Amino acid sequence: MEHILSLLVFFPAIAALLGFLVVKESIRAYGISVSAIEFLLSLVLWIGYDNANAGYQFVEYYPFISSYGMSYYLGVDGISIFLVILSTFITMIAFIALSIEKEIKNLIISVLFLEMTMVGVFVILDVIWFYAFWELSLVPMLYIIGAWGSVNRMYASIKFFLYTFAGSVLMLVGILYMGFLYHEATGIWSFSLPDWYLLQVPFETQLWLFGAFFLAFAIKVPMFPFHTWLPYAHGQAPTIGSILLAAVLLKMGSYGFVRFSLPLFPDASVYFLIPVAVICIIMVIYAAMIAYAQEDMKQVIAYSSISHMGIVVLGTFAMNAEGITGSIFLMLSHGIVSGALFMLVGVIYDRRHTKLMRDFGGLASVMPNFATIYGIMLMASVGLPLSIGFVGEFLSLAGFYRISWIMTLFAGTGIILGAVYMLVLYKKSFFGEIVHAENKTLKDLNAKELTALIPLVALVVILGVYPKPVLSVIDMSVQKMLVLMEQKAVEQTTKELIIKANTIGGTH
Amino acid sequence: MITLTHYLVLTGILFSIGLVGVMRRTNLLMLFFSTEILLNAINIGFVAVSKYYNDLSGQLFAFFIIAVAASEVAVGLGLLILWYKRNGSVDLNSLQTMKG
Amino acid sequence: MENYLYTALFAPLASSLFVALFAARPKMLFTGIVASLLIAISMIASFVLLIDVNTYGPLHVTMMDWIAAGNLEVPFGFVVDEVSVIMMVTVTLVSTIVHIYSIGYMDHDKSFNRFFSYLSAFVFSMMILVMSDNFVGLFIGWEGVGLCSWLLIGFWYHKHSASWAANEAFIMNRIADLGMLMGLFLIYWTVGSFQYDEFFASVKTMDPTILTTIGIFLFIGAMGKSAQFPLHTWLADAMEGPTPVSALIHAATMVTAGVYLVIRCGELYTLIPDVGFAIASLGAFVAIFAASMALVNNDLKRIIAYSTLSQLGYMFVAAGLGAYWIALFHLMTHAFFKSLLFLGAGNVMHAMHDELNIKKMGGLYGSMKATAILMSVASVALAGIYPFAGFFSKDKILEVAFSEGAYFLWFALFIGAGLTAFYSFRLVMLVFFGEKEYVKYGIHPHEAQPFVIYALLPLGLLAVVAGFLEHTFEGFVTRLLSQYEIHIEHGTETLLIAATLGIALSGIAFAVYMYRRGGFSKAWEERFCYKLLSNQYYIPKLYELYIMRPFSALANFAWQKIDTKVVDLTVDLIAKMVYSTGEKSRKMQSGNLSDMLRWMVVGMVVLLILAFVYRPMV
Amino acid sequence: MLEPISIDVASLNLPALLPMAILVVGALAVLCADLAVKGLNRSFLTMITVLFIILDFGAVIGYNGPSRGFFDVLLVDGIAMMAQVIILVASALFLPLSLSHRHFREFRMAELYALFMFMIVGFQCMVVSDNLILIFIGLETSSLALYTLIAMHNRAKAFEAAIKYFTMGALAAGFYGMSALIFYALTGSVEIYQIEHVLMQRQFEPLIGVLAATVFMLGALGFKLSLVPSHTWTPDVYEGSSAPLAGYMSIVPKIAGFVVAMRLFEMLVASGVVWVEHILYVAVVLTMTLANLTALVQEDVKRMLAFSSISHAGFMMAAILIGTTQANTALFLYWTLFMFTNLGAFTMLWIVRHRKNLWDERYQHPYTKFSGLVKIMPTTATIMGVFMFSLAGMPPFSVFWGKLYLISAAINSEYIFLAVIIALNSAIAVYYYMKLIIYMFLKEPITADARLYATNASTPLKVIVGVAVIFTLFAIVLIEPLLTIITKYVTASGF
Repeated sequence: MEHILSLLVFFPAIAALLGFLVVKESIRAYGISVSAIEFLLSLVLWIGYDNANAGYQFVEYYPFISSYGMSYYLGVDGISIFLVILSTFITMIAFIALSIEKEIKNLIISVLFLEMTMVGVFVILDVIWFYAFWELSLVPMLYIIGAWGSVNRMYASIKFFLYTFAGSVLMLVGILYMGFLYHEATGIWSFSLPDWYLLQVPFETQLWLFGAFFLAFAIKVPMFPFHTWLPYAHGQAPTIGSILLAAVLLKMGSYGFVRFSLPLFPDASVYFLIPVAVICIIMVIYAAMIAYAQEDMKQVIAYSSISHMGIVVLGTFAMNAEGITGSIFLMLSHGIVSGALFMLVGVIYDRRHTKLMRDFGGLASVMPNFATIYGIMLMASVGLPLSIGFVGEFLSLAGFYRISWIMTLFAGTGIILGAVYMLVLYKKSFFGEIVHAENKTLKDLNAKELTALIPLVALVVILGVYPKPVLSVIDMSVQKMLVLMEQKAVEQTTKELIIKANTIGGTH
Repeated sequence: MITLTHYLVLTGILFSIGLVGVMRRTNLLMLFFSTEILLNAINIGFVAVSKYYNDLSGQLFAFFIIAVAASEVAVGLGLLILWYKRNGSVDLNSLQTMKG
Repeated sequence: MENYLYTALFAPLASSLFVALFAARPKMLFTGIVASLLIAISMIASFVLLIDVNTYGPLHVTMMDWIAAGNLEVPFGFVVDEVSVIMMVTVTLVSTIVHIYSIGYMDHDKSFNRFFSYLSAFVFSMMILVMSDNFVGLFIGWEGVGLCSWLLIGFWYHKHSASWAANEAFIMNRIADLGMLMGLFLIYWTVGSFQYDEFFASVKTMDPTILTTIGIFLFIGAMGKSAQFPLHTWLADAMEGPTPVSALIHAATMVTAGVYLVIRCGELYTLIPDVGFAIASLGAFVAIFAASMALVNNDLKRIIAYSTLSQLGYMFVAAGLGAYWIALFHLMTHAFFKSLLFLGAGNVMHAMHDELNIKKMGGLYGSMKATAILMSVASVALAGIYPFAGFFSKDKILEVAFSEGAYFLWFALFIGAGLTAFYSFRLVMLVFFGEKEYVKYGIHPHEAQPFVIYALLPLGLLAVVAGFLEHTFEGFVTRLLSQYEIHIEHGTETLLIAATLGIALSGIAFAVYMYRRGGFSKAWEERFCYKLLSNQYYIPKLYELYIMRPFSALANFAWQKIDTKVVDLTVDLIAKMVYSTGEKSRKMQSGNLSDMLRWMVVGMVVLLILAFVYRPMV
Repeated sequence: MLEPISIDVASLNLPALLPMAILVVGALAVLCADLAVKGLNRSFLTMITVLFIILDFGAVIGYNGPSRGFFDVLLVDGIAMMAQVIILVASALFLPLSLSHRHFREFRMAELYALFMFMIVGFQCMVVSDNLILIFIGLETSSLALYTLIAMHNRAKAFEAAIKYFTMGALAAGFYGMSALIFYALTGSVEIYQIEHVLMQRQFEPLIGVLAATVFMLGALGFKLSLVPSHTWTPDVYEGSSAPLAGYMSIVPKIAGFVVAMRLFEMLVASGVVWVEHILYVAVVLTMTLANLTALVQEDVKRMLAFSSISHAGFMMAAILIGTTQANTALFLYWTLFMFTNLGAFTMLWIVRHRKNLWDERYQHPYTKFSGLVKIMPTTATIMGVFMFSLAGMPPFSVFWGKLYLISAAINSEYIFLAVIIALNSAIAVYYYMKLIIYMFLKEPITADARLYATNASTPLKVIVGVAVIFTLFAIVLIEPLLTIITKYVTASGF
């Protein structure tokens, strides 16, 4: 258990390198087994994780550019551990469901590299390394979208890459400035997050730094108005690309908010609370409406992701344990659900080579299992209780209610609009008579697809009925972080708001 | 009475002439001449100043410049001839195959 | 005792899951039977619990934790007290009958198994709704029944109208659910818990404005489920679903969930009487509003649906005015006779090969006596004629309205009673008596299978006798619910009863009289008021015109105009701008040597000039 | 009757001169050998030259005398050491590129190798002296040699390139002379440290004179470092000359120029003449941005790399502008890392060079040439991709760390705005590097014939690429040692 985190991060990379030697025929099996091992490793991590300890665990610390305060510093806490597990899990599932034949070797190798970066982002505690993984994660994605995407893939991949890259260069400046501040304050160079947590940043500076980090995260999430790369990326990406993008890569942004923006710049976070919340509400409503207007099934889900991420970020900025824990849980649930939905779209796309809803209709009668699983995922996505989707959404909204009830009301319209576009999608494609002859002969889910989807369904139900083991672990670390924020806040108002947000009672 | 200033002014004038030549001339040969004028203008300046300071390094510099100028001419003319052989002109506008 | 509780709760789930295994398969009779049995078991358990509660008092169990974050903790906890046990009994009883009935009704349907799995799932959700000991648990059931009603309304999904109605129902409910959620959040942030007991323990000491807000939010939730104006349109459309579904969900159980919620929160609403009064007024309005729509409708099921609506109005009046046990009582009786009515209607539909227009029926009495009798009984009960069940409950409500001094409400309900009597017998007359219209359409109606009829008998019985349980009922539930005395001196009371009975009877008489003579003249149908009523006051049209269309228009605008034309274009524009600057700066690379030299020299000169003109020193 | 003056040989401190001497000897030796023996094989010549370079390297490293030497014209301080190391390593790595699979006429001539060594001597003279005369000599020696080397490639474009480079070089020489003259006129000395001394005493009066001198010097060095607006030669010369030479030019002359610039400008910037600072600021920003923007629209990879090297030079000038120890450290760090990456990139171009321009009538390496390369030669494509990402400053490849340290230096001395501009520029830069990757990985191949891409490949080239790749990929482990060494030397020489 000593170096399990390093193992988790670099196992996929090593496997990818060795993958070059595996012959094309058996590369798929290779990919599946590697990702399965990785997933098991992450489970081992969870088993070994001490639920009673809110701090970082399995910490590995080796200074390697000591003269400049850089170190190789790994560790997980409640906030990150499940995101790690999510990444490994989704990668495995995506491999199982993989239906691409062309150039499959390169695909699998690049996905394995992507897995490394994903896990790395979540477990690394040295900010420079974080940036490294953050940027590196773009490269495999660029390749995946650009090489296996559909017609307009070049444009989509370039847009995705440039947009996110441009967004994060300012973060680099912010990071370095943060390092500078730390050096000013303490006289030593350090880029390790736990050290930074102890640093009180003056208010004015916080505002700037918050902005620098915010841009990077906001583009990644993606938040309105920086979201326009997402529909292209999803629209063009192959199924596996969309799954990983929606399930994990978007989470990096929201994770960034929790990991960096809040604890590093509590005052700025509180100062920008309302503007951010407004953006979130716009995201929720606006994206939901656009999703309703789509004709392409995949686009609906792409925009629905934006809408849901709106609630995630809203919950994050609720500044209380309910909201933040909820939003982290919502990240997980959205990862699972949107991943599953994209997979389902991929299933039908493989059969019909179209994603337009008007080309379907009446699928429920020819593909009952498909329809059932789709229905379950749909209900999870609209946040039905006892499905995984409800818990996070409920907690996030409940948390933010403490900040402003009217805004929560507006954000809450998401549950209505979500139902609108999702049900309309379902009606258009699954209900009604079969109008297209080619749909009459569609095959229902085959064994491979079922193996990929059943676990997701199971998770949706299990975590919907009994989320406590996950929630409690997250909650601990979140509360620790909130205490930290409250302590290091420089403005009195911030302290008050955080305290108020976390206490019951009192009118508002 | 001719003072240092006069020499420096002369330097300046020659230098400007050289510059103008460099800018205006489109004949490669003439261009080289202009650069020679530049260098020689500087030489005058150096010699004058070194005389003014009674310090030899200026004249030293001048000598080196002359040497360098000579070798430059050698190389330059070599290139020029090569070019002339290839496409029988020494006009600047003839060498803009590379642009953009 | 807990075992009984869990049996009552999970038997339906078991049934649903078990049957679900065969959902995709063609019809298998045993699925229906198994489902019915399990539901019956649940019913028996409920009855046992009823007795148990009666003797030992409430039962409260906490099964396990569900959500826990920050200060928020929600367990799966269940409470069986006087109120919830009544609901359980009612629900399971009706469900059992509906299940058995469905075996016959869905006989020829290819998705027979799927139907039962859905139906049992509904029962499970309904049980959770009524048994939960906290608001979030209630919300689970709340959404669960919503889901099941979506599934069941859209059961025949190949029909466009069916799936449309299903979506409408779901979305309308969602709108209300948002209100409810807000109420929940407010409760949490004021009390710090979702438990009923903790909440009600602290309502006394709470700031009235917050109480009012909570009350309003919760009632918004109730409005959705109980289809109160303006969220009422989905209920009539929900009749697209199979008739047993209408009977169970859209008459007996789910739609009454709203009433149940208000009754549950009685302690809250007693503290905010003005909200209560608003509820009552809305109820009264809906009672008469829905009844009026039922007057002219020709769709067998829709008529009954509207009557359900108006009866819900009655219940809300009672609940709003604080007479919770009466509301609950009416809820129960109504469940019996209304489901009976629906199931009878189901038989008629079968007989008429799914023909719904009552104008095309008539004279069915001859061919299906049993159904005719049962439906007539139910109608009488609905009309509120002594000694049928409806009389006792409904009459009480009018008295409440009167004794509260809300004469206006009373009058509305009074008129409503008349209308109710009229339209129910209009229906009976047009369906069972008069000219045999169906002959024109070459239909040969036949009575349903006998076991179906037998299944209906208990309901029929209850529709007759349930009323006499009034005092036992009162005694039982008022252990939990607040007592309610009606202080009207005896004379007036009898007068009122007489008046009500009178108007009801006259309504019946009028209906019978008119439709013996072949009903109203066609001229009526040209009248504005007729059009208004038959078009449901044009409300669905309004929604279509002023909500749905604008929404999709706006959505399209947001997508095609704003998202692609503004937001995305700006991004691309920035990129393009950078690129085009590149193109421009490329011109600098003319490749001409003298240009290059000029650049250098000019650069020099410019700097020299700068050196002269601009010389900041620190 | 002049009385005899006696100078103690020891005081000449000849070892300081040794490195240059070695190469001069080597060059002459090669020439003589060529006279004696006809048709010496290029491999022999190359390796001999490399050996001489190694000797030189040894002399440089081994030197531990006083920093002044040879009538005090030599100044062997830390940055001189650093610069020489970079110069020599780069030369030793670039020269073996002559051993390509296909034969080029110039590599058969011994003169090339002699010239190459003379050139190195010139660069060394530039860096180890603070005497304007010696710097001038070094400058001219190296430049003249370089012009000739370019021309020896013996293509029409090569001649054009050489002529353009030469003419502008001559003009630059003129500027340099002018500047030197003005400094001399102002201070009566040609030793930078004395000039500095005198100017300090006079508080830089007459300022206009100082500024004029600075301007001319900026023009002269600006040409070497290809700062806007004297950068126009760079793309043409790179395009015209052979890939190895182009790569060499992108590294070595610049580092030499940087050292001179450091010696001159940091004195001025530090002097509190805000004007110089502002002018430098503008020049830096212009250079970075303009080059990047122009690079966006190039169709030829080599030309793109030319522009990219301009903008990288811009970053370096930023370091000189900032002028703190960290900045100067960053400069050398950056350049070392940049050296390996660029070496790799240009070697790749050299490898995939084909006799005829099959893909474009003008360009040797148009983007289209690389389309779908991953499907034809996966390894080649991947390696090229690594170099591109490294140049783009994508972590964790080599150049990223240089950029990181540079931006950090900017921030630490409160040049936030500059830092932001650098960051934004690298964001723009990503596009054109990525363009090549897009072509290689995402587009469909035009021709499936792998041989077209390997016509010039040979074992030495592959080895060099291997070295470059290793250094690019695992730069991360080099940072710490490099930083310590560089910081030591830089601080030692008081920058």
